[in-house]
Amino acid sequence: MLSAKGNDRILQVKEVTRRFGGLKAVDSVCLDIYKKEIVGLIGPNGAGKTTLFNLITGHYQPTTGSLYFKNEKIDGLRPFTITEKGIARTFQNIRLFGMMSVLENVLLGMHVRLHGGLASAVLCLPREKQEEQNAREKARELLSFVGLGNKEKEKARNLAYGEQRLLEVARALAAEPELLLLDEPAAGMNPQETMELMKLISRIRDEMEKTILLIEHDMKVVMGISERVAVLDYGKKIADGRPGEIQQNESVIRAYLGDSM
Amino acid sequence: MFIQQLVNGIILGSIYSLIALGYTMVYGIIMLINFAHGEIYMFGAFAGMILVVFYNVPFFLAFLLAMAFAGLVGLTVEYLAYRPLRRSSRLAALISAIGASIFLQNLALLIMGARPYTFPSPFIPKVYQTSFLTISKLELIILAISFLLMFALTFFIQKTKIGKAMRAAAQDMDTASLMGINVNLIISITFLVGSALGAAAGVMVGIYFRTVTPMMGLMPGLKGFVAAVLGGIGRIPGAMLGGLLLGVAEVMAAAYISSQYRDAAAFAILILVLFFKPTGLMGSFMQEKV
Amino acid sequence: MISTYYLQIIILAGINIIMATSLNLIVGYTGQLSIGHAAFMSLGAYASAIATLHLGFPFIAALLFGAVVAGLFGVLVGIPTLRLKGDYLAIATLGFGEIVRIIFLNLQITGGAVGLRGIPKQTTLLWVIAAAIFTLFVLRRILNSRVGRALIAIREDETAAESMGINTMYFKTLSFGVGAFFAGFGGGLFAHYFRYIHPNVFGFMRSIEHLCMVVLGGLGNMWGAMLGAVALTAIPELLRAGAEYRLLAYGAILVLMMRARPQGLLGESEQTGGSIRRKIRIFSRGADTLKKT
Amino acid sequence: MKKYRLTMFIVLVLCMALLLTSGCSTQQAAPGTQEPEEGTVEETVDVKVGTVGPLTGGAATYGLSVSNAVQIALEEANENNEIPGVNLVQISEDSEGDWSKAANAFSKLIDQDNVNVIIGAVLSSETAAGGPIVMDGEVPTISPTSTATGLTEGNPYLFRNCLSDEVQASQLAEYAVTELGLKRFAILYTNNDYGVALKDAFEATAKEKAEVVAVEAFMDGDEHFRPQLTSIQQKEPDAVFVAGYYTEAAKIAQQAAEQAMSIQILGADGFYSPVLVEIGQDAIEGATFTAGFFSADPNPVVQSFVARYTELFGEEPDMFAAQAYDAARIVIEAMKQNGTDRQAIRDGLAETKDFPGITGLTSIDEEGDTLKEVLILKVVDGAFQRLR
Repeated sequence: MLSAKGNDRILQVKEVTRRFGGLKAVDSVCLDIYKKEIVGLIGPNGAGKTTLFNLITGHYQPTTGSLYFKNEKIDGLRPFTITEKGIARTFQNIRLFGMMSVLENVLLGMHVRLHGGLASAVLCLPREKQEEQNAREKARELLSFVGLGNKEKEKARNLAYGEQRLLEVARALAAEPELLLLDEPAAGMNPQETMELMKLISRIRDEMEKTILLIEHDMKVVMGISERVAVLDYGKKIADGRPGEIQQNESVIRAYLGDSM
Repeated sequence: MFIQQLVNGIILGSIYSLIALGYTMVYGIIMLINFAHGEIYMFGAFAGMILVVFYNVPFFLAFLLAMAFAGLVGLTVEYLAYRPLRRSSRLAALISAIGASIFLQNLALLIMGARPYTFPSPFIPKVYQTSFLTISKLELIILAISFLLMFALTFFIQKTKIGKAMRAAAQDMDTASLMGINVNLIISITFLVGSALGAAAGVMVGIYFRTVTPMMGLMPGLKGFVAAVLGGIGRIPGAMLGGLLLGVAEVMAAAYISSQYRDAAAFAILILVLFFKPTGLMGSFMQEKV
Repeated sequence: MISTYYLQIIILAGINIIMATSLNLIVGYTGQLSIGHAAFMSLGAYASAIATLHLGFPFIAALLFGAVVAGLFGVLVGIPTLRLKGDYLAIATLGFGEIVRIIFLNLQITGGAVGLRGIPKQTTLLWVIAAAIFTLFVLRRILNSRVGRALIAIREDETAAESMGINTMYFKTLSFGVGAFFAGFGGGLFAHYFRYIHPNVFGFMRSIEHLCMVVLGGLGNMWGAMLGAVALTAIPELLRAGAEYRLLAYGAILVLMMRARPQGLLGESEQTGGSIRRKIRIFSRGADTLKKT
Repeated sequence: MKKYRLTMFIVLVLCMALLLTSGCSTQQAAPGTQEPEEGTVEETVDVKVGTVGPLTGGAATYGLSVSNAVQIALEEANENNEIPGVNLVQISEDSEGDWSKAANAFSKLIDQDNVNVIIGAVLSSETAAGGPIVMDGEVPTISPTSTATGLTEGNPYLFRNCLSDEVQASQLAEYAVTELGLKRFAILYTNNDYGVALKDAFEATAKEKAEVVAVEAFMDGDEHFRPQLTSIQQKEPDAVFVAGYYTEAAKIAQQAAEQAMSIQILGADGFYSPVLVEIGQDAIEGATFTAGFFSADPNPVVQSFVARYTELFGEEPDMFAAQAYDAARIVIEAMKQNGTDRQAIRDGLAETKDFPGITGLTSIDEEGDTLKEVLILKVVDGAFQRLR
């Protein structure tokens, strides 16, 4: 049982601490994520959720502790290597390539799965052409998957806000990750859009067989789709369990309502 | 000889520092490399020279008037060439600054001609000599004025209301304007003060090297800019340190490496410093926000 | 029959098109501010001239040799300096350019302060046109490929690009190397047109001139860079009629053109992009606070 | 598509503008030629004389001297109707001190303006870039100031009228050792072709007869020489040979005084300008240098040139102006002897022998180089005095 679980474990965050000056933004956090799970990561503002994301994706390096992806140590690697290994993410403050078209954004997401280099580009090798064509087809499929099928030629910056969030998801999926990190995917969306997003996230897991870790403030979303929820407060993990358990957890309630009680 | 060369470097460096301050103040507020700063320095030197030589104005009065004049030139340049581009890309403003620099240089050439003008030293020549160091009265005065101006500027920025507003605007222009700071006024004052400091450097270089020419701003302008970057552009103590360091580095390179490679060595030091401190000596370490 | 003078201006415009478009790859598309393009031009000019004079290379081989030398230096310089951002990179490349110029001024093989004379005249209009088309073709191919997408992504958002799995250092260095390669290529044509080279025209003012061409034409637009190159080659010559007011007018024209079209002649306005992004940031911040309370 | 059309449109407009404006080139008739002399009924033919040099940029002061002096020479020739039926017109082109721009200027003068002869360029690099162009265009060209070694070799259309760096530096070194009794020399040279050639020649001669204890360099346009001077002072030389131009020489003298370094200053023809004394003041007193020209020369030609130059431009002529004046005079002489078409002027220039110029008797050798006598001058009481 244990060994089976060990094999299933896709991400292991082991005693990770990250300091900024005197502040411990993330304080000896342990977190395991298993294949095909949807895990919610919640906590008040400034709890260290995004910092934990940045540690997983290599944008920050842990001060102490280590990270394993499919039992391989990934701390110390640069973000682009980690993406190559199979972790993709979206950003809380949307970071699309605004001047580029929607399709190009998705193609960029595919960067690590394509091989065309300088020489093949300059020499117009047929292999390059073929690869590029396949990539475009796949990108279009992904765009229709997230519901942006008719927008491929538009500039990313001209999309509506909710659409930009969806494009970020499509772009992340294009990297063919095994683990997908979503940073507040529903932020700023209206209830209708949020509903659709929840469906989309479930489909990503069910149809594409991805594992998902998401940060979200909207409790409806988190509790609705997560199988497991981890709670951070002041950099520490204060709870980890099924949504129902978390909603009852006293320290979680205290963290959210503050010490003022 | 080492101490002598060190002092040579510090004097040269103090002039670079004054020029660098003009760059760094403007950069700190509007993130613009004010390429025309070298020309404003030249205008200041001309103003000082003309007042002293042709109108017999006492030196210190001429010095102040030259600073005021260059301040006004700086304001005009800002108004005509930079303000319309404030909301545009930074490179557009940079090209506009280059255009302004070429314009001012050739304006001076047309008005004053190409032949160098003599700027006589207003002080009675006197040289102080010890066994290891020779320094002239003129050099001591230049050092004193440079450091005095740098301290005055530090006081102005740190303690006065306008200085505080300048720092606030440098931090975040939008917030500063929400707090009721007149950002346009602050930018104008920054150009005024920065240009005046440039003019002070120009006048001092004029009397130190005895000449004023329309082209005199080109190399010192570049060096001042390099000094500002070396110290961490946008940081006032950085500009002072960067200027001194550049001056000393240049002199030491000429003295101990090869005078043929004087400037090359100075630039090599710059690149080396940036390699280890990518935002300059006193530049704040920027943690990328993700 | 076209006069030699016009021919000369057209050839210079062609060489400047190569310089400007290759710099556009670095500045306009990859977003890395370089003020050292003239240094790569001088490396190509000297390397190809020496290849012709001392190694007996045929013209095309000498040109490629110059370009490869410049490209290699581009990579060598890029590795340490491309870690720097914005103006720090600009000043480091400027410093590199000055170092190269001073070294050429003091070397024996480059003729030092006397310059290098007696280079055979091999650059013709046809060569320049072919070279410019070749440059544009290669740059276009690169920009329309996976590599080009990665470069533009780096310009747009370096952090996000890294998250896409783009090795930003590698691609920045690649862009720098390719840009330097073509600058060296242009330098070789330059040397074999004038039959004489001296380090003083490869100073930082020349690099700035290249930058002006790119920005004036419109950053990240190849047509723009070409137009900028032609304009800034022609304007000083047109202004010869203005005698001593020539450079005064040139400076004023630069300021006025930027005031009239800050995004460059053919550039796209970036105004809307900025404001949307700002709105989003405010909006998401607002959303946060709403939920917290 | 729209963008493409816009591009083509702008390119077209620019090309049109280029074609239009180049039609009306800048021909400024030398003043004094506007009104033909009374009584002359015969038609005069315009003969165009081009000048190339830096009129803007850091070297503008040298280029302007040259352009001004040529203007005087042409005016005088027109006034005196020296070449019957010919009106000389000067076309002055700017090089910005950039040799590639100088090359453009040469091409423009040859192809657009159709000049018969070019006086220029000023800087050696400019003349080196122009050399092949004038050879292709078969336009005789005489540079008044470009001293770089071998510049005119193998180019039948390129001449010059200036002192040879080798000759003057070695003569000076010899004079310094034998007449002035100096033994330990330091050299401070500007790192351009002029400075390097002087340094090499001086060092070679001085080493044979005495000692060279220090050699330091500086860049064109430098203003700060303290580190070099401090290094030189350490070596305790008797004299420092400054291979550079007057502005730098004056500043070097000033800064040497600033560090209480009293030393004999030696120099070459680049010293010759009233500016040397203006800026150098007391510090430059006693400096000894070679020259080709001397404004206190009682020769009436010299006196009338100095008077006219001072009257027109408000300053005394420097070495550049004097040599340019002579170059223009040599060109006029060649026209008088041989005729005014390009080939005739070229042949005339090549035959120049013992031309009595304001910079001394001048002959042009088979390589197009000049042979002249070298004067040695000294600064005494703020004025130049002839030693030899």
